[in-house]
Amino acid sequence: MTEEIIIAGFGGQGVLSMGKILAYSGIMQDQEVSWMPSYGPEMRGGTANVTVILSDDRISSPILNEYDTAILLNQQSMDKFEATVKKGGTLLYDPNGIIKHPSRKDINIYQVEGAEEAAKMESTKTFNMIVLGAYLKLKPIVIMENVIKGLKKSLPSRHHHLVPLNEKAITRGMEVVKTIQTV
Amino acid sequence: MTEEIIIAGFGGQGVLSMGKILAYSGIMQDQEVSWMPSYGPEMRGGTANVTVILSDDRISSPILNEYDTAILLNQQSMDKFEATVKKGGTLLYDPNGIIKHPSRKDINIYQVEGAEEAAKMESTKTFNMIVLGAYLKLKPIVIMENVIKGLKKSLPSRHHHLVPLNEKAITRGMEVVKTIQTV
Amino acid sequence: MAKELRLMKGNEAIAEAAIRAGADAYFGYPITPQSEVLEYLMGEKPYEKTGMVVLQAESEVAAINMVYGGASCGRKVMTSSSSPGISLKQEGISYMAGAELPGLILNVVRGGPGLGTIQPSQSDYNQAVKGGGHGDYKLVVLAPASVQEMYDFVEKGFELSFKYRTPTMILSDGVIGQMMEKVELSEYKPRWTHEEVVKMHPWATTGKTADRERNIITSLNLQSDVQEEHNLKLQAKYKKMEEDVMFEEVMCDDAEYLFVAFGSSARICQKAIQNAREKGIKVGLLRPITLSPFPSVIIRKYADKVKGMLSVEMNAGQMVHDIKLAVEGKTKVEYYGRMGGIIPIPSDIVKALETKLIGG
Amino acid sequence: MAKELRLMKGNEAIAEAAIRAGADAYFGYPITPQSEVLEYLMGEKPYEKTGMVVLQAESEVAAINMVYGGASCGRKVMTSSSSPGISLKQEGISYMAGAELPGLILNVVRGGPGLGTIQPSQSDYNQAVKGGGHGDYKLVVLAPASVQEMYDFVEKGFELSFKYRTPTMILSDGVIGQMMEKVELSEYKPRWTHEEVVKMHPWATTGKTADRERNIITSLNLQSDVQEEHNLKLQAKYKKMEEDVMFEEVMCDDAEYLFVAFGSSARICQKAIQNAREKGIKVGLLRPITLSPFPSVIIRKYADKVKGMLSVEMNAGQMVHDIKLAVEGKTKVEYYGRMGGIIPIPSDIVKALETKLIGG
Amino acid sequence: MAELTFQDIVKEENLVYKKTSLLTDKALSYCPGCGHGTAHRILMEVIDEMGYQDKTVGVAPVGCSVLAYEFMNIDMQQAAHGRAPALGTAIKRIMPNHFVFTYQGDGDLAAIGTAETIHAINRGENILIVFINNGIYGMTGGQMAPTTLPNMKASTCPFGRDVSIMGNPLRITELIANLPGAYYVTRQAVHTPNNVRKAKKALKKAFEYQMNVKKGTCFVEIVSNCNSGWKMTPVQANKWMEDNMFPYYPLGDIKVPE
Amino acid sequence: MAELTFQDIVKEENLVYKKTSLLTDKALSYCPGCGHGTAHRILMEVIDEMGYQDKTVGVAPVGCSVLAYEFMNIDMQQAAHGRAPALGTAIKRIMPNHFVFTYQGDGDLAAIGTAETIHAINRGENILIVFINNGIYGMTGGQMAPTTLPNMKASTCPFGRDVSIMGNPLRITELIANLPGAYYVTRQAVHTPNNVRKAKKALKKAFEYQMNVKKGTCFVEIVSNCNSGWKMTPVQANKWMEDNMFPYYPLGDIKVPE
Amino acid sequence: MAKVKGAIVVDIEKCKGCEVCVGACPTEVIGMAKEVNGKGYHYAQMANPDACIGCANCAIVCPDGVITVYRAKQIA
Amino acid sequence: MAKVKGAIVVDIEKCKGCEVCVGACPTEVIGMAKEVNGKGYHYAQMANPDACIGCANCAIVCPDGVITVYRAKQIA
Ligand SMILES: Cc1ncc(C[n+]2csc(CCOP(=O)(O)OP(=O)(O)O)c2C)c(N)n1
Ligand SMILES: Cc1ncc(C[n+]2csc(CCOP(=O)(O)OP(=O)(O)O)c2C)c(N)n1
Ligand code: SF4
Ligand code: SF4
Ligand code: SF4
Ligand code: SF4
Ligand code: SF4
Ligand code: SF4
Ligand SMILES: [Mg+2]
Ligand SMILES: [Mg+2]
Repeated sequence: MTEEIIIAGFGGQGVLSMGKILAYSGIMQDQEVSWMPSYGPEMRGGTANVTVILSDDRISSPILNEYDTAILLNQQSMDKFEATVKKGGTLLYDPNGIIKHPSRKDINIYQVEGAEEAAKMESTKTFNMIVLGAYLKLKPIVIMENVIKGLKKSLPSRHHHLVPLNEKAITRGMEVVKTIQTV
Repeated sequence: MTEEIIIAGFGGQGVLSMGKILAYSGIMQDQEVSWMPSYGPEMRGGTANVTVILSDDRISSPILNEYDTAILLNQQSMDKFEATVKKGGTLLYDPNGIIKHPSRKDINIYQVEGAEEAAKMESTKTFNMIVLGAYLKLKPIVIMENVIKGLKKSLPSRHHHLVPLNEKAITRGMEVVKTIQTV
Repeated sequence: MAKELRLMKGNEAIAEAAIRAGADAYFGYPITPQSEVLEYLMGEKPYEKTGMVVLQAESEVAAINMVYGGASCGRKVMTSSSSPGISLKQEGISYMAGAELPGLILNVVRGGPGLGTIQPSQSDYNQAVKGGGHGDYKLVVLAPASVQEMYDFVEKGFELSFKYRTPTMILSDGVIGQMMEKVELSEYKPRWTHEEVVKMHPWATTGKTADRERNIITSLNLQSDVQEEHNLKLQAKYKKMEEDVMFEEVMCDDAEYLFVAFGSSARICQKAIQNAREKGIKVGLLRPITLSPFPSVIIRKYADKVKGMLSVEMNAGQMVHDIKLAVEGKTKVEYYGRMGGIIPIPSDIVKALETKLIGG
Repeated sequence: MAKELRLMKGNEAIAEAAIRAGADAYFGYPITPQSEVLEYLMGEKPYEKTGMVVLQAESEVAAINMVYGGASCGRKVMTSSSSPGISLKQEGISYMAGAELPGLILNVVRGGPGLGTIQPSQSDYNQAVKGGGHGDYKLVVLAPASVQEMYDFVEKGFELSFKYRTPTMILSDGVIGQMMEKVELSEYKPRWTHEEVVKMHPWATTGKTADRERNIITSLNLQSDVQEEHNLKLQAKYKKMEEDVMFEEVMCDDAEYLFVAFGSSARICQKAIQNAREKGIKVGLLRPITLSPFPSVIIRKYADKVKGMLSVEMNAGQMVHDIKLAVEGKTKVEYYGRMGGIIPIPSDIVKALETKLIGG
Repeated sequence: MAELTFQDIVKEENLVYKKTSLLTDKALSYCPGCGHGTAHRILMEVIDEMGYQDKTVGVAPVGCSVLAYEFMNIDMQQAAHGRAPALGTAIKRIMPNHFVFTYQGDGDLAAIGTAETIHAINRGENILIVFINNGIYGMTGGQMAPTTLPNMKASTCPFGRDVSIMGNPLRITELIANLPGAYYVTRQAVHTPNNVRKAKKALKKAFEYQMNVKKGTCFVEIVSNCNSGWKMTPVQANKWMEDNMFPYYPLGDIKVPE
Repeated sequence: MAELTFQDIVKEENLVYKKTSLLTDKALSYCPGCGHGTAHRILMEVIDEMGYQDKTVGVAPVGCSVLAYEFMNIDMQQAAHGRAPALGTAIKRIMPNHFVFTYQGDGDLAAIGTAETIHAINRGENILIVFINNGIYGMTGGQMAPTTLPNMKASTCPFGRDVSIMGNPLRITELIANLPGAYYVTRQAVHTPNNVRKAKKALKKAFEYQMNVKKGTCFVEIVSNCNSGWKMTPVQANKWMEDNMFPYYPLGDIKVPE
Repeated sequence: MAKVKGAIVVDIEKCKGCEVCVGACPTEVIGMAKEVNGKGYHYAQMANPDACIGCANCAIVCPDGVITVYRAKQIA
Repeated sequence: MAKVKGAIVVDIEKCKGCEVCVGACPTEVIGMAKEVNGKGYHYAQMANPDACIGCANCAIVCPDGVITVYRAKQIA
């Protein structure tokens, strides 16, 4: 199994930590993982993205040109990464703030109302966990138990009391993910 | 013709400028010349030496291990350079301050009382010209006319009034040079 | 005992490894893409735990000279920077080599020349390997290709640098510095005590005691013959360093062609090997792990076996010359590379192999 | 008109040549064995005559960045230093190469590494030729072998550096910097007027006028594709530089062996040729005058003719690798050298030729 | 008479304030609310008003304002980190009738560039140094600068600047004011209209001193926010700046010509 | 009783003054009459008297005193030009109970090393900086230093320092005294017995502050002659120093602990 | 007496929503839009246009220089 | 009353003849030798030994540290 993912959005959306939790979850089930962020001033104020790979085998390049899955959380990311999804691959996005929705016909497309659901949960910080839940519903590459372990690993222990809330958010994400198109 | 000379002594004795005048004289009669000083802190307070080469042909290395002529003006220089005179070559020295006189048997040895004569001329500055005169007596590789030209070239014009004095000193040197041994 | 696994950035791995290796001091100045080294260390406050000194210097020049000062005390001292900052350290590095000091220098290379780009590159190969500073000297240069190697090479780097009393450089790049992978952490090694240092490194300036002559750390020799002797001693040492050459062979057994690549490029070549072998091209990878000493002997050996070698680099072609020197004309050596922070694509690498060597 | 002859030190010749070549500015910091450059200029006060700026900078780092600033205005600007100081300039040199700036840098090499010795050496060959700074770049590197060439290469150096918009380095050493020889002086060339500069160097920051876009001098390209394009453009330029390769052949016609040597070493090889020929050994000298671009083509040509080449260097063997790369295994290439400020002796060079190539 | 409508007011002849043409149309790369933009603008306004675009050469640093040349519509050079005053020295000496300024951050000017700053000013180079002090390394992601306040957090002092280990914040402006080569030294801010007006006046003075008086270096510090580095909203950051930066770096003239 | 003869007096028990054993037997490489020698001696005397040879690490600069390690019988490091304070910083932080000093000339400390000097002191590194100000670059043959006086001749200002081109002499000692990290700052001389005694006292104080008080950097400037560079005899040079250097660099304490 | 009336034009696409202008306005003219621009920022707009006196304070502090100010005399 | 009497020993070979000691001596004890040492320097010596009070001023200022000072009480 190898899953190659790009997660992209605004700086504040928790894109990087979402990738980190995913990667940690992979470690928890003995997979090889890599996590490669965009870095430098290009991040400033603007977009952030991270490439995450989980694999049963040694990972060669941590930087990719095309992905099994793209998780896109703003318009700029949509513009930049829609085209990079492999044929037959998966695109998951939050429609909030999206003007130009994805138009490719050869990929699976899903939506998750992450921002909206986070507002409902009265914690904008849960946004990325809701999106993660949606993703894991589509691609159960790591089991929930390991996600929780990964979450604990990537959170400093003083934040461990937030784990149940995050778990709830993940579950919520799994529930609300919507299929737009499958191929 | 190629003449390879080392001139060595204390810093203040005018060793470098004597070499320079010699080199300039060579230029005046269309020879190739090179002038290579010791440099850096090794000069500080201590000794100074310069290698001068005059030649009808292109000069290859400006740094030498043995010389046609050594002009040695203090004990340290004597200790260091006596051995570097080519077999059959020439060693000219000022006996003032010399404790260990040269002992080689295979070279020509001459003395010039430069310091003493300079004192007599009431100008310590003429010291190096007296020595130069002695040398030119032994090795008339450049003619007097060109030495004067060389002198003028190497002195800033505000010092040109000193040329006659220097000329006198050179002449004096030619007169007082003493043969110690010839081979 | 269960091994401790952690997901870390390459830069963080370096920092954590330093603490655990019992490093005595780190001195650095921020620059992308390696500022996390200092940031991580400052977050960990090792000065309160192991006593390791961590200091943000006023510049890269100050930092390398702090390393010089600390290394002279026989301690494990390190710095890190990226390309422009490493250029500024060249005088200091040359001094360290001249004074025969150990020490660890991490270069997380970005694209040059000049301010260039902050994106990953391997264009400081020559600088690291041929000596960017003045004079005849060599560093030990390690080229990690994973976060785990970033971690491991800290201890290895210190070890070699003390063994040969010459600075070790870890030549990494923005990919390996910024990416996270899982890292198996080692046990904490205690820092050397002052007494241990005095015993192990009798050359170090630890304070002149009655039982020994004073120790002097200098690279100055005003007399040429003494300096030449010193130079010859250094050269002999660099020759001896070849014992510690390190490289990795991937699918080389049946290979008709060889990729030669280090660091990030080597990882991408692994994918390129898969692609190529699917196409029926028997290609392997020779990955120099030590760029200095360079694995010339093994490359020379393969020169008799393979039909050609492709040096894959993220620069304009630098290591390719060392490969050519190694093969002594016995096989064809070509170069393929990308520049400016662009990572070569596996398919393009295979294409280059086909056009430059197989078709060519 | 009678030619003007003067007995000058190599360092003085550089300074005089700068004034006469119409240089606009010199920025430098004292260091043995080249301080005479700044001293001579200060004595001549060209700022009162030609308007040339002469300034003692606070450091070598400041000096090279002053050169960057002045060169960016389209002017003929230069600096000089010796090995440790040149190491400090590496970041600035890489910036200049990256920003495609002209400029002249004199390195009067002394023995390294570190503080080393102030005596002459050629151990900065790699640094000059392979790029001591970060990133992929090349300088024009001229290696004078006489005081006259020190003089001549100032104008030549500026010419090439403006032609290719890359810095030129004059790689000299303590022998050539400190020795006096006769120099034939050239006529005074007036400095360019501001209007001439504006016309000749439309890229220069001379003040944005209404008739053109603003000019920007930078080496930064945050986008990788743009930076790669820039890198490719630089590489193409360096390739083109090969047109201007310079070398000298001495008694090569009938040579069975070749000395390859530059600068001071080349002069000593001339004496070694005499010695060898007296012994009946037919040896010639190929003297690279431009070390970058390196005269690979002519060396390759001789590789088919001679039985072997001996690279004679005042270092641990640096240029020898470029000779090896050039000959492509077609003839034997050996190295002989001295270090630490020691000048090779002609007889030892001949002996090395005999044992390493003829006997060997 | 009827109330003026929006359309009535927004007419060329009623124009009161418009971005100067000496700023390019490119969107600034700075974070929202960052003072760099304002500082850029008033500097360009001064040059515009003096009519000296064709006589100006600016030097951009390494720091967030490294791309200043993308925004300032004048000839510019990008200097190596900390070396802008060396470039400025050469430019001015070679073209003494040009207006030359450097634009530098606190990391650039007061850390790595300390020697170049002090010596250029000590030589009395007749240039303008614009010094943006935001107490942090903005560009590289918020590391401690020489000017970071005691106990202030930054990514390389995540528990706050510990002066016992990291030293006290460096008041480089007061320091260089001691040098005879410093002709006019002032500290300003650009977060309120009033401060912007004062800062602009200071820049104008510096301009006049350089072009007409020619007696030494003018040094205009602008205490500015780095809301990203400080991890605040721009409005919070400006408030924090008033409460914390200004007491340590008090605004006003530090050295004025006699 | 008979007059004491020479032999009577020259006996071990009558010994009043003898070179400290913390100076090696190697003849100093300095020019006749150069103050470096005296400065070396009193520094070593202090360390000797405090009994701290085994706890001392010194840093030699690049300059005439580059070979200080040949003469001082203690563990020493030779620093790259100007960087001694960086070395000192590392040594002291790694071995905080050792006595650490740097010994630097004016070119080393106030030109190329400006940034290292200022930042080490600003951090309050608990080291001693001994600063030999002879107004010139001695080692390299008498070039202008940052401290060269107005109109004073040097090989790179053969017509005298023209302050309009070369800037004013830098009073780096007064400058760094402004830094909070500077704990004790004083300017001394060593050309007369009285001055030597005072300078030695200053060094002793610095030693005690470092080892016992630990509150910041001690900085002892010694205004010294460079008779070779100044082209005078040693005696003339000392006189010239009193007449010309001291007015510009007045002797005495500049900053003393409260 | 002539009353002055002002108006501002915000370059919406370049506004970064920093809100610095809001506090700078003496007459509380400016508010932030509910909508975001292409870059995702809530941009500044005249929430209370009648109060604008065209003092240019907002424009003067706008870091991105995206405000243009106009002023006309209202002949009362 | 006990009168003090001093004497100095100059390490002749290491003396550089700088004459700094000469002016430092309160009792004008020191003069320069006519002879030079191995390095060519006229070295310092007690020209007027009786005047020496062993104050060590000369030794304290000697840059080369080549003077050793002794002092004994002359029991009058
Ligand atoms: C030689 C070198 N060292 C370090 C860097 C990395 N670097 C880029 S910007 C910067 C600091 C900028 O901070 P400051 O000058 O305060 O400007 P700001 O971004 O805060 O405006 C650093 C350290 C570099 N580019 N070059
Ligand atoms: C990087 C570098 N630049 C320049 C030099 C040359 N250099 C040696 S000593 C010196 C100046 C010394 O002057 P100072 O510090 O005043 O000491 P002094 O000799 O006067 O005691 C210089 C410039 C060097 N060795 N290294
Ligand atoms: S990081 Fe700070 S200084 Fe840089 S643009 Fe953002 S707010 Fe401004
Ligand atoms: S050159 Fe000057 S500083 Fe150096 S030893 Fe001689 S007198 Fe002293
Ligand atoms: S100050 Fe400018 S950028 Fe900020 S919100 Fe107002 S108009 Fe927009
Ligand atoms: S011009 Fe003045 S009144 Fe109008 S919106 Fe701007 S600040 Fe407010
Ligand atoms: S001071 Fe010392 S070196 Fe100088 S003359 Fe006197 S004894 Fe000799
Ligand atoms: S000890 Fe005192 S009295 Fe005696 S020679 Fe020395 S200075 Fe003069
Ligand atoms: Mg800043
Ligand atoms: Mg000095």
